[in-house]
Amino acid sequence: MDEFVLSHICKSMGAYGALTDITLAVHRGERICLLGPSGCGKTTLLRVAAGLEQPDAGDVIFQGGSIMKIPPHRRNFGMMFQDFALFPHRNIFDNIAFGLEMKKEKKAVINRRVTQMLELVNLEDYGHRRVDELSGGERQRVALARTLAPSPDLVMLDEPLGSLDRLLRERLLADLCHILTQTRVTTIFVTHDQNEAFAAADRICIMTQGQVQQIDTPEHLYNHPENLAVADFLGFQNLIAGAVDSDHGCFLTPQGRFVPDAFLPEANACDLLILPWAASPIPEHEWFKRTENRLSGRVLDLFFQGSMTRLVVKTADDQVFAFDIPPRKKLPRQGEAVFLKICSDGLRFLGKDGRLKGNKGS
Amino acid sequence: MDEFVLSHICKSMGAYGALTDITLAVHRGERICLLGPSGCGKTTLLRVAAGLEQPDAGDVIFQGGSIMKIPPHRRNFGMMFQDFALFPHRNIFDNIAFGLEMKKEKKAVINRRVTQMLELVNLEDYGHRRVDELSGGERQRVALARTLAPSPDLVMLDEPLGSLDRLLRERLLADLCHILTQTRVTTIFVTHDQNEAFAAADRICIMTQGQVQQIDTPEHLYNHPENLAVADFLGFQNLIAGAVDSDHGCFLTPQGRFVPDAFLPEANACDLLILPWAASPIPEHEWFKRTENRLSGRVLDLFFQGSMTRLVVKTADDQVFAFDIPPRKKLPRQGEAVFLKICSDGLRFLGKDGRLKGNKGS
Amino acid sequence: SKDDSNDKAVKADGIQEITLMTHDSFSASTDVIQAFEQANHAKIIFLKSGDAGEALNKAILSKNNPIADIFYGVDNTFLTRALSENIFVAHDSPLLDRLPESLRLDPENRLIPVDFGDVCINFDIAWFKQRNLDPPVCLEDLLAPRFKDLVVVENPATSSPGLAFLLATVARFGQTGYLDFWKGMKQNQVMITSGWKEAYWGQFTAASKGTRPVVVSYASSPAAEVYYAKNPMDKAPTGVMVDNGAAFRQVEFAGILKGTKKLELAGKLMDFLVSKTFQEDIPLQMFVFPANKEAVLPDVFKKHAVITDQPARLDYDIISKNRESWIINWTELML
Amino acid sequence: MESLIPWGVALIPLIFLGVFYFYPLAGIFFRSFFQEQVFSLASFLDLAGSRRITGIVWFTLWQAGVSTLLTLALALPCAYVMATYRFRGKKLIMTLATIPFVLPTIVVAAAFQALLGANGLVKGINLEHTMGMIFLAHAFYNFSVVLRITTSFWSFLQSQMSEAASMLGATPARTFFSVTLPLLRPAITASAILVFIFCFSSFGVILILGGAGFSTVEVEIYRQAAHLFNLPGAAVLSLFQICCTFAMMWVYTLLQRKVPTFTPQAATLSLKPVKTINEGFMVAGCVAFILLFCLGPMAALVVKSLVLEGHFSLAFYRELFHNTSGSLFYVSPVRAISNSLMFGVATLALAVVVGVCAAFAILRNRHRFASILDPIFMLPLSTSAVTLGFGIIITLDRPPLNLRTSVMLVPIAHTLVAFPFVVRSVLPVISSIPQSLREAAALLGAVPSRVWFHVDLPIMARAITAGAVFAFTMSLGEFGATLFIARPEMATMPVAIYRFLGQPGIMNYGQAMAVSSMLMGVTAMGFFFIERFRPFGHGGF
Ligand SMILES: Nc1ncnc2c1ncn2[C@@H]1O[C@H](COP(=O)(O)OP(=O)(O)OP(=O)(O)O)[C@@H](O)[C@H]1O
Ligand SMILES: Nc1ncnc2c1ncn2[C@@H]1O[C@H](COP(=O)(O)OP(=O)(O)OP(=O)(O)O)[C@@H](O)[C@H]1O
Ligand SMILES: [Mg+2]
Ligand SMILES: [Mg+2]
Repeated sequence: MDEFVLSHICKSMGAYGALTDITLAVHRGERICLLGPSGCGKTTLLRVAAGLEQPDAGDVIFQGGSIMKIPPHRRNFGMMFQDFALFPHRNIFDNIAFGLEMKKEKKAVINRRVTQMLELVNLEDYGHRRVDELSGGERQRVALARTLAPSPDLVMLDEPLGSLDRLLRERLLADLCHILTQTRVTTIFVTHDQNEAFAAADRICIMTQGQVQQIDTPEHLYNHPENLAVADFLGFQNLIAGAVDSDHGCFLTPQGRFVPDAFLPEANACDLLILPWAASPIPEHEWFKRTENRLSGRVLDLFFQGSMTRLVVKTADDQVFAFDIPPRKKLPRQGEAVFLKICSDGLRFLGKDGRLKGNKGS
Repeated sequence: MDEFVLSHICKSMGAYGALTDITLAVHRGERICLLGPSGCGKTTLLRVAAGLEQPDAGDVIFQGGSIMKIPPHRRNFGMMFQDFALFPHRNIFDNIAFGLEMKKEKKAVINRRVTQMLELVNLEDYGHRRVDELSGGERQRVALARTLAPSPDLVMLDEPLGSLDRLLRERLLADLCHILTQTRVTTIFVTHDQNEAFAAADRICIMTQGQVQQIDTPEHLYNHPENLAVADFLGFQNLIAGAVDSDHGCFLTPQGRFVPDAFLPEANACDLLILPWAASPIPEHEWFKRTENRLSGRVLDLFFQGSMTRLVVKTADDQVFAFDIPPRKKLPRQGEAVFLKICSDGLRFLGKDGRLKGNKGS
Repeated sequence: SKDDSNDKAVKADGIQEITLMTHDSFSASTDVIQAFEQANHAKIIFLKSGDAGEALNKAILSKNNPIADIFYGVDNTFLTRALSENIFVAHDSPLLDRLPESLRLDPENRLIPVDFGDVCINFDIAWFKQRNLDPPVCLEDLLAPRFKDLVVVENPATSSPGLAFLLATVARFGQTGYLDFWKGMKQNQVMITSGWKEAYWGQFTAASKGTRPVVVSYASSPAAEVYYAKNPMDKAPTGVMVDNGAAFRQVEFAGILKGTKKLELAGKLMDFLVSKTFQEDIPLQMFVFPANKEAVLPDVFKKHAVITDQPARLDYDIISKNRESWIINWTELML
Repeated sequence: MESLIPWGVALIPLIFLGVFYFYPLAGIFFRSFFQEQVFSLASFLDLAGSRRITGIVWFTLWQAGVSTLLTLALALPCAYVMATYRFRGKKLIMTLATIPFVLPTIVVAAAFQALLGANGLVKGINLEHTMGMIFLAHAFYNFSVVLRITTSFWSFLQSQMSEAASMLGATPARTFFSVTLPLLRPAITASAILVFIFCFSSFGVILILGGAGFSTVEVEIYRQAAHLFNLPGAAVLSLFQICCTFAMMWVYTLLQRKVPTFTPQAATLSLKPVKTINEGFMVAGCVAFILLFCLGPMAALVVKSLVLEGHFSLAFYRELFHNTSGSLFYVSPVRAISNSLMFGVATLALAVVVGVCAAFAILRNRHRFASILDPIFMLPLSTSAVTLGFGIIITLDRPPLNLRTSVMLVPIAHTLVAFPFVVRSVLPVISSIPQSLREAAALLGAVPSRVWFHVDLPIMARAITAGAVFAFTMSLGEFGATLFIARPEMATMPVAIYRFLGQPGIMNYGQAMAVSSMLMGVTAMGFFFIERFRPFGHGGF
């Protein structure tokens, strides 16, 4: 059964944005991630869930009953705020202890738990410090610890790892996932970092402009974005206009023929999306041997990104494509010609209805 | 010539950390990125550079002359604060206009420039809004615009894109690089995101605990981390103890023999680091054919990360390795056996002096 | 005087400025002052400097560099103090003989009496009539049980009518006996306020919602009640108890401040202050009696204000010697 | 921090205080202790040792303490409502709550007597000449000090902090006590210290409402100086008073060293509309309380000014325009109002400049001299007016600073008492402004003075307004200095009230009430303009 349901939530935010008819069901123990562009309403949605904002319409249901009438402090939900909202008049220890104090825990219990939380976030010796003696990342960790300390029934994290360095983020993310999995606590977290969402979420909810676009598992989402908005948000920009050639089971574009793995696009498909990992450079002669699923152009830009390099290619007819290439491949320099083969797995077709179709499923 | 030099800076930070003997020279028009774990002193170093803090020792030199005596407001440096420090009493437009007003620019000039900056950060219609009416990411963009608006001589950005979603970050990063390159303004920026650093920086300065560990170009840094601290920070955890077998030109470990590409480790090398991109899964039978540069174990964890998957492997003797695998490779499930070939390119050796040596260079 | 206003002592058109320093309660008619100014080609600058005590203090403190030429408002309780500071110059006014001997307390005429007022018990006539009771006629009456809870007096430590009334009781009962009187008053639940305004406007039944029909005020208060009534009235709503030494006479003096540069004009102004013109203006402006015997009282004073011929008498030397200890004893007994 | 605040700002208040406060005081002390033969150590010891004086000192301290606590207890709940909810007529209510501040004590006494005296409206309660009356009157006067200063600070607090607390399971009450209250502490202590010092040096309320039985140090100083001519005695007591204030402020600043900073929020955003019934009750209760407590006594005055012999009448107001006795010292109501306003505006301007500069001086020297500067700036508030007045007589007596009879002395004297209010309203706000805002401005090229002008000033605009309102009010209501200053033609409204009350007669009383009502009206209008006129304000600040 669904542990927590946001049902048909509408909410206008200030004079500007609005959440429109958002429905989101979270299973018990599940980790769901809200992913979406800045300003799309993620924080607002969390605030509605927490009871800090009353929705204009819709219902909030927890364990089968509406909790709209229950004030935030009796919901036993935890929330980590985007700007942390640490109490400036309390030191780190007392900040983390706050929730436990509110539960009237014993001193010893509080001490133990806070110490444990401080260890978790790698701030063992920081208990006595004042909030303004911390660096940005340290504050974030304290906020995280404070949220988790009172073992809430539902945890909401607004960009929990936003300003941490990668190493710490990975460590914390792993630890966080570990704790969350162990306690099987239901979690909604907000992030702007796809990788984080992919790594930590059971399901991802993509939001744009106050609307839910797709809720899906990370892999399915990545491989089968439902519509252009999602693809766009995931950074998939390699879109080619073209037409289906049903007779030959292929898709004709100015860049040449593309043949999908198994799935044949319907006749009304009119755009082709190439996923960013689908390309790999091949030698020129090999390229000329291929008749389909190939692209060539000049290297416009190369962004080295550690475990991969982002290759930006400009074709002869001035279309720009971006692909992620594993680092071991030999890559041409900026300005040089590049020849790519496209993996048939990585082709998606956009229907007239604005929906994307891949080879399998969806 | 070096445009901007921080020379032997020492500075104690509050009661806790300290910058020790930091030297950093930035060329004209160069973009340098400070990368380091949370709390290592990046913000503090920027503050010293900006003149907001006086170093305990050392000198700050700009265009050949010491600027230690020049107060911050006459340095014409721009700085974007980690917590944005937007003026709560001014609306967005007036926030961005502030620096121009201070320069006594004409109304028309200010209008034009602010509009241009608002466009740059994708907030065209936000000029009249109040700061508290913005989402976290929107604030960050305003802060960025405000910093760049008065065309400073040196730009310092403290986590400029920290809480933005990936799409916007990429766009902004590209735009930012574009602007910075165009104006050839010298830039120091702080980030916790390796990818961002790799993508935007001409050189990266890795800091840990108030000390500079390595200053290098992104690629060189990634491929040739100078010491363990750097490797650690970059997330390279695949370390195997072993011994050099100079006779056979290889390195013997409990996991088998490893033969580097060209470079033969000195006799005193005692640890082997395998870079995370160096592994790729191969069929079992192929694996058995190999005698060197191979690893096998069980899949402990798989983190899907979009353009790659992080594979965590536990070998028979309980050592844990993590590798980044491009998405097209067929990967075993969690718990299944996995067979990997290791690319000889991705091997680094740790000397007794704590320094890492790779195949080429360094 | 070196003050600004006085530095430009003679203005272009030959008008001389002369400064008169006094206390808050001072008042005079415009035409009376103008008469003097025109006659003498002068302009009088008035400086009001707080209550009588503050004003005198100010004059004393600035004696090295006087603020004014003439000081008006030393009363007989402060007389010794004022004289011992030696801040006044003698002025033998030709009008001295018009002033009764009994008021001329400074034989050297450094301070000349200008007006006097009797501090005495006032009572609410209507209140006593309604209840068919007799108002008090002498101080001893106030000790009777029927005056329990009916009297309000001012604290002599903070109020000048309060001090005057205390002096009246000292005069009446002697330096030892007055405390017995006050003991009786205390038993009779006398109410003590810090000043005249609180007593009169806050507690006195004839003037406020208060509960006390008997108050320490001035013998001229009934005249003021009539004068400041909305509609003309025949009989004052309040009565006074002045006979049998129940009233203490406060005499106010004026003098020329030492160091004045305009001695001659100052002399003229002094003479003017005791002249018939000014003296006849005094009653309706300040509700005290003129010192000049020739001054004719206005009708409302003739009808409603009483001048007793048997005020309480205390030598001002004795007053200045004992004032403090009387007050302290009183305070210890009553508060 | 220090480097971002120009040095010069500290000089303005220091020079002002030096010339108009310390120099005269030093003069009077010097004169008292060294030139008068009366003085000897013995007389000093006499005074200090006397049981009466120790009694007075003790009384002074504890009545001030209790009055302060009572004021806080009454004002804080109202401040909560004012800072949290948005409702119609709020501005008006705030204004009404501040008006009592201008009323002369004698007038308030009459009003209180009418309500709580023996024949008062509230039957069965007779607080006349009791401690209860003193406490109530102090609370009545100082209610708005706490209300305004805390409300203006409170609306800066980000609601996020309390939201975080409630997410952690804190009930609204706990949220208030463990989060809001500690964050509010700077403002609460700032206003409490003002109220305490005010009650500590209370004069009129004690004398008039307390009756003759009570005496504070201030009353004793007045008695010694003005009636007993014991200047050394008065000087010793004044010195004692000054030392007390200094010591108190010193401890206070030490405690205030570590003020938490947070990014201020535009005030309008934190205001909630009234939604639930409970909230409705709360707002209604608060409004009703303020109306009853502040407006009740004042309404009584207005009624008295309009009723003659049981009928409605404007006679008293009409009479104001006649100089019945042809007195030279008659001041028409128009004149009195314009004099009052002139002094009020001059005081406001002076006090804001001096007060804001003083606040910056304290901030700039936070780590070094703040514990000295801050107390110094508060001293004038508790220094006996008589002592200072006499000091001015003997020191500022020569050109170019011949102030003994100058009209300028009035706004200067008013400013001495008013600017501490500006300091106390402004200081909590500027010290909570995050330093990074100033740094950001500096890096954008703003020289320190411009940082000050473009960042600090606008953010404090609301607090400055609160301070300005007090300065203005203080000046309108004050009459001691105006009386002391001699120039009868410069009479203000309170002076006129005083004059009317100086003589018996129904018309006098009625006119006094009429002027009192006008005083309240003028004050209210003044507030209206001050609140409108926010030269630095942007948006919700
Ligand atoms: N107090 C407010 N008044 C008016 N508009 C607001 C207010 N708070 C937020 N908004 C607007 O509501 C929209 C959604 O805000 P929200 O904070 O939910 O975004 P978000 O998805 O959390 O973004 P981010 O990732 O940048 O934090 C934004 O367009 C923002 O400008
Ligand atoms: N005001 C302060 N008082 C005491 N210690 C401080 C203060 N500010 C920072 N520190 C400490 O100095 C160290 C470095 O801080 P700094 O802000 O430079 O870190 P940073 O590298 O910017 O970290 P982050 O990436 O988390 O922002 C930290 O250990 C921090 O705890
Ligand atoms: Mg947000
Ligand atoms: Mg930092």
